[in-house]
Amino acid sequence: MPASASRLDPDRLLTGGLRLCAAFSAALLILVVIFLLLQAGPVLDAIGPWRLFADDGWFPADTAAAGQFSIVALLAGSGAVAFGATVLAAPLAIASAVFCRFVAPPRIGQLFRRMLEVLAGVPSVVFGFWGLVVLVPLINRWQPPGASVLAGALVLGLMILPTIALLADSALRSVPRATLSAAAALGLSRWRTALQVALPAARGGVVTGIILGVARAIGETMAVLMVCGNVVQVPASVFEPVRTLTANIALEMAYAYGDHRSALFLTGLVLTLLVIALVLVAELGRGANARRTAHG
Amino acid sequence: MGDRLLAGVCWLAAGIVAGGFAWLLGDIVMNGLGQINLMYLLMPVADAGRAGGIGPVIVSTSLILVVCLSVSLPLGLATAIVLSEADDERWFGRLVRRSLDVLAGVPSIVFGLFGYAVFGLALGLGFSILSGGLTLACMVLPILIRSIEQGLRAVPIDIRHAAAALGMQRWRTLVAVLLPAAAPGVLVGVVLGIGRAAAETAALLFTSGYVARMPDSLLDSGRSLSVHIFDLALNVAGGEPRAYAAALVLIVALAVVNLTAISLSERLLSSRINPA
Amino acid sequence: MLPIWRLLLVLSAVVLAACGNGQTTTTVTLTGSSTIGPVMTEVARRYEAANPTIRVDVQTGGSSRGIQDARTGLADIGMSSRALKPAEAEGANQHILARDGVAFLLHASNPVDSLSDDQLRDIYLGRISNWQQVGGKDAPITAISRANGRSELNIFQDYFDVAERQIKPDLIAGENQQGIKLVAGNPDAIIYMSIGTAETDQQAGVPIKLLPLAGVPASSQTVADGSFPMSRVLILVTRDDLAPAAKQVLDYALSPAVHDLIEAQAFVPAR
Amino acid sequence: MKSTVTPIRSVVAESAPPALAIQTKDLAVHYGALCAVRGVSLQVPQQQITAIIGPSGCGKTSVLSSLNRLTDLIPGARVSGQILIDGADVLWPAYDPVALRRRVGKVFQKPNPFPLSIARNLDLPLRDQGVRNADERAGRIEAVLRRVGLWDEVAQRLDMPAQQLSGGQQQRLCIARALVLEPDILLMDEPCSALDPIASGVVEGLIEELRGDYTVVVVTHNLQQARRIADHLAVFWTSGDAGCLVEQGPAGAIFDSPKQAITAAYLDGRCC
Repeated sequence: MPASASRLDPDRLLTGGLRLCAAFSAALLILVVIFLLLQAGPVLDAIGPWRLFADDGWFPADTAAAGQFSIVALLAGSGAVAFGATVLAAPLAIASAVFCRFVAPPRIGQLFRRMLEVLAGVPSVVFGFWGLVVLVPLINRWQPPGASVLAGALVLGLMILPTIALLADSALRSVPRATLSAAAALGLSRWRTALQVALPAARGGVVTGIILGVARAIGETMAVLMVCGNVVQVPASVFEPVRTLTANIALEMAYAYGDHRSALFLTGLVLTLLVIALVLVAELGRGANARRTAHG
Repeated sequence: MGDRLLAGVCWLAAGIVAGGFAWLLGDIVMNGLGQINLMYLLMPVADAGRAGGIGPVIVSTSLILVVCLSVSLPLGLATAIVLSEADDERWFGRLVRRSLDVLAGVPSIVFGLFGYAVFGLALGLGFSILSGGLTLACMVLPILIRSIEQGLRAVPIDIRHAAAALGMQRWRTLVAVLLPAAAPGVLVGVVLGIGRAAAETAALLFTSGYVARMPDSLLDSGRSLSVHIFDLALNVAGGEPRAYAAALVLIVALAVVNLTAISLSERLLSSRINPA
Repeated sequence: MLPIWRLLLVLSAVVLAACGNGQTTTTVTLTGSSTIGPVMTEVARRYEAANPTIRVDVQTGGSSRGIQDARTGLADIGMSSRALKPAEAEGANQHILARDGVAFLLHASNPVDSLSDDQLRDIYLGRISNWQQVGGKDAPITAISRANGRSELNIFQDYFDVAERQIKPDLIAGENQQGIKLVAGNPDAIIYMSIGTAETDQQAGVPIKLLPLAGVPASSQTVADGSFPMSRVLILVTRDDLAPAAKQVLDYALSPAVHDLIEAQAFVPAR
Repeated sequence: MKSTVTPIRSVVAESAPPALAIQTKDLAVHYGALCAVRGVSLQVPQQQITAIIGPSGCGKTSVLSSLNRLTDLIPGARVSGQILIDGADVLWPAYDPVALRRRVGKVFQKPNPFPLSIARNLDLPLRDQGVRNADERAGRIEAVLRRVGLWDEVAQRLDMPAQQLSGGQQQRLCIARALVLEPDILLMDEPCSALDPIASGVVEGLIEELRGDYTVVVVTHNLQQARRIADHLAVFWTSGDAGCLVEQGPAGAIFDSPKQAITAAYLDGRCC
């Protein structure tokens, strides 16, 4: 083994280099958070975290009175739109995935998947543009003013649908053929196979898809900015306009300075924390799932 | 009975999705197609986008993507390799994975804020293609890593064991065996990254800027196609027809990249499958 | 970590810049109001064509941003669609580029042809919510206001003397064209907007109409002769120590040579 | 060069105990809290074929994997005891597993060629070992393909993806790949179980041809196969919660007169 010492060197180097890169990738998140904290510092010092929830509305640059920094309505807006989009998109997406794998003739299934792939590549600004020009006037004729939670949920739903559907589809695809053959051999109908064998087996991928979809819905900026109406209020119905956290940043960032600007960075921090919470919840869910599987 | 019901529900769902898709795309194609010709693709922007073409915008978009990928791809590849081999029980792998999960969910506008302050202000790059590309690189990194890692993990464990049993060095196993085997996954990751980056608007508004002139270097500000659409749609009076045209160009370009890569990766995969 | 990065970036930037262009050029940066952005973009193009060694970059953000950037030196010239506040005026010079009015806009099919100042105020304060109350058909009013930081909002507030929190809008628009599209797609909507922008869209066939204010018709002419009451100035902001190249760009932008460009965007050049 | 004398099983059985290629002492393999096998003191004679037999789940594969420390790659796996090869304990932390694996090759249950061309599958390990001369590599590749009887079948299409070969051909390629590094010891984990009977027969014949040139340790479920090819036999069983080694010795002796009642029952097919 005389060669072993020198032989280890390139591998050591490789391992070290790779780990350094990985560490940098991981550090990026910390960098983002630190930077947001730094920028949000002034307003956080000035008002403390509680006024984010206790203040009387969002008037960060009120010239008459002191700024008011309540993000309750913005949170409600983000929540309502993301929830609506998920509720609309998830069932359709899962049904679409089942359609691709179990229902459609192979050719059509293939075509449908290609269509989803193209749809997944449509930029959000195009969705927003289309929503603003086509969808909002349509809803307005039915329930003014048109730009609303509903419009946002519809546009975002269509936007996140391909993400969920494609991930669910690939999860269904990765269900071992043997499992499906076993179900078929038991004489299970296609319906039972799809719903009670394949979907549960693909649950992990489906859940991941939905979580990614929700995260994308919460984080989407341009499309909601264009179609949601941007009024800062807790919506009483799906036909009322709202402003989301992200739209708020995009709307006001270019015009903000001082405490206002700092407050916008603070909302960026809140958004990031929201996503961290979402990931943690998903993690807990996955953990519980794994335990259940292990015991059951 | 159940089968009929399932089939009905699925056809209905697929119909709704396809209908929405056709509506959206039909609208864009009908309004945009008439505007597009070769001159439109090559000419410089004129009259705030209402006239002329989108030549410089296409060049800027490509340059932003090149910067984005040339930074994120090596970094993503390295991280994905570490993750695909990391034991999830160990703290390092777990830490990296969790922070990437979170990073994947961070809204693009937050990356925009980050890029503006870090690349634009702190590093002094200002509004430039370099700032925009680097910002997008941060943004697509998690997506890239996730799909490359999946590609690497899809390489059967047998093959790693075979390499180990031959006493092969790690780097050679990686370079000669694992990466070629994971090529389809890497390709899919790159395509997803390109798609996400090319579609991004919010993060570019504050980093690569609005300037629609042909860029001379990466330090010039350059308007991406998505920003161009946004600008025409929301800033320029009478910009709507051209917004449709630019949207159509972007969608078609992304679809072409997407479908080429998918068929390529399927060909790569199928050449590996034992016909016996 | 950071210095190494910076070094690498600067190095690569230098290399790229070197192979990109051998000629030395000076860059003049403008930031600020998205209302002025399109005008200055055209001005910059014309200027560059005549002066190949000077590059003019126009970035749009907002008026406040433009003023800030010009004062901190991030930009050579700031663009603002409102006059400077006293606190902002310190150490900054303002140059009037053009004038613009802010007027109320309805869908072209709306039968209402005029609204008094009180009616307008009541609509935006939420006291009037149906067109019937002001002589129109029986339909709910969609009152569209503008997002925080837009100079139109400031001008609106000044003119009607209301605080931001008193305004009860049905929708809020950010950029001009978002507002235009909302009105074009909604026969019952009302919005306030730059007259210049609105006229351009009107000429392009967008179904909108401008309401007179206090009896004065909303048009470029009334803005030009100073009779339109709700008007604003579009200004360029500079510091005292202006770089020579920036000074040239400024002078050019304020010269009659670009009046046609300003008028093409339906603003009234300052004379 | 290795000995070309082919020892005959009966001769070995009656002669003095041969030299040992591998000797384990009190070997145990744990996966997390689970103990797969414990108390194994296995003796593998040099240049013979040693078959490890026993019912499923009795730790045969775990023992085999530990012999060239492939257990290092399994998360949570822990190996204790001693594995002596040439008098050195390979479990000693400073022992270089890479060098070990080049001396102790392995063939897996399922054929696992790299998803590369046939030639590249063999070329890669040679390159990795520092064989720089292309002609030399080509020569060794041809030699080893001839050795496994694959040369005539694939000589014309060395650039074909290895995964397009049939299962039996793939397994022979994997054996060739293990042999191309000229190891002393070859570990084989049920090398025929994933193959059809004909391919299985071909591979079995190949294993027999390796007798005398290599020390072969083969795990098998197939008692007939063990009877046909083994010089030396090790029988594993599950006792309590973990596997253990119940009996080992010359194959003929054990097949004819097993010392343990369990072994006798197993060999007769009277249990499980």
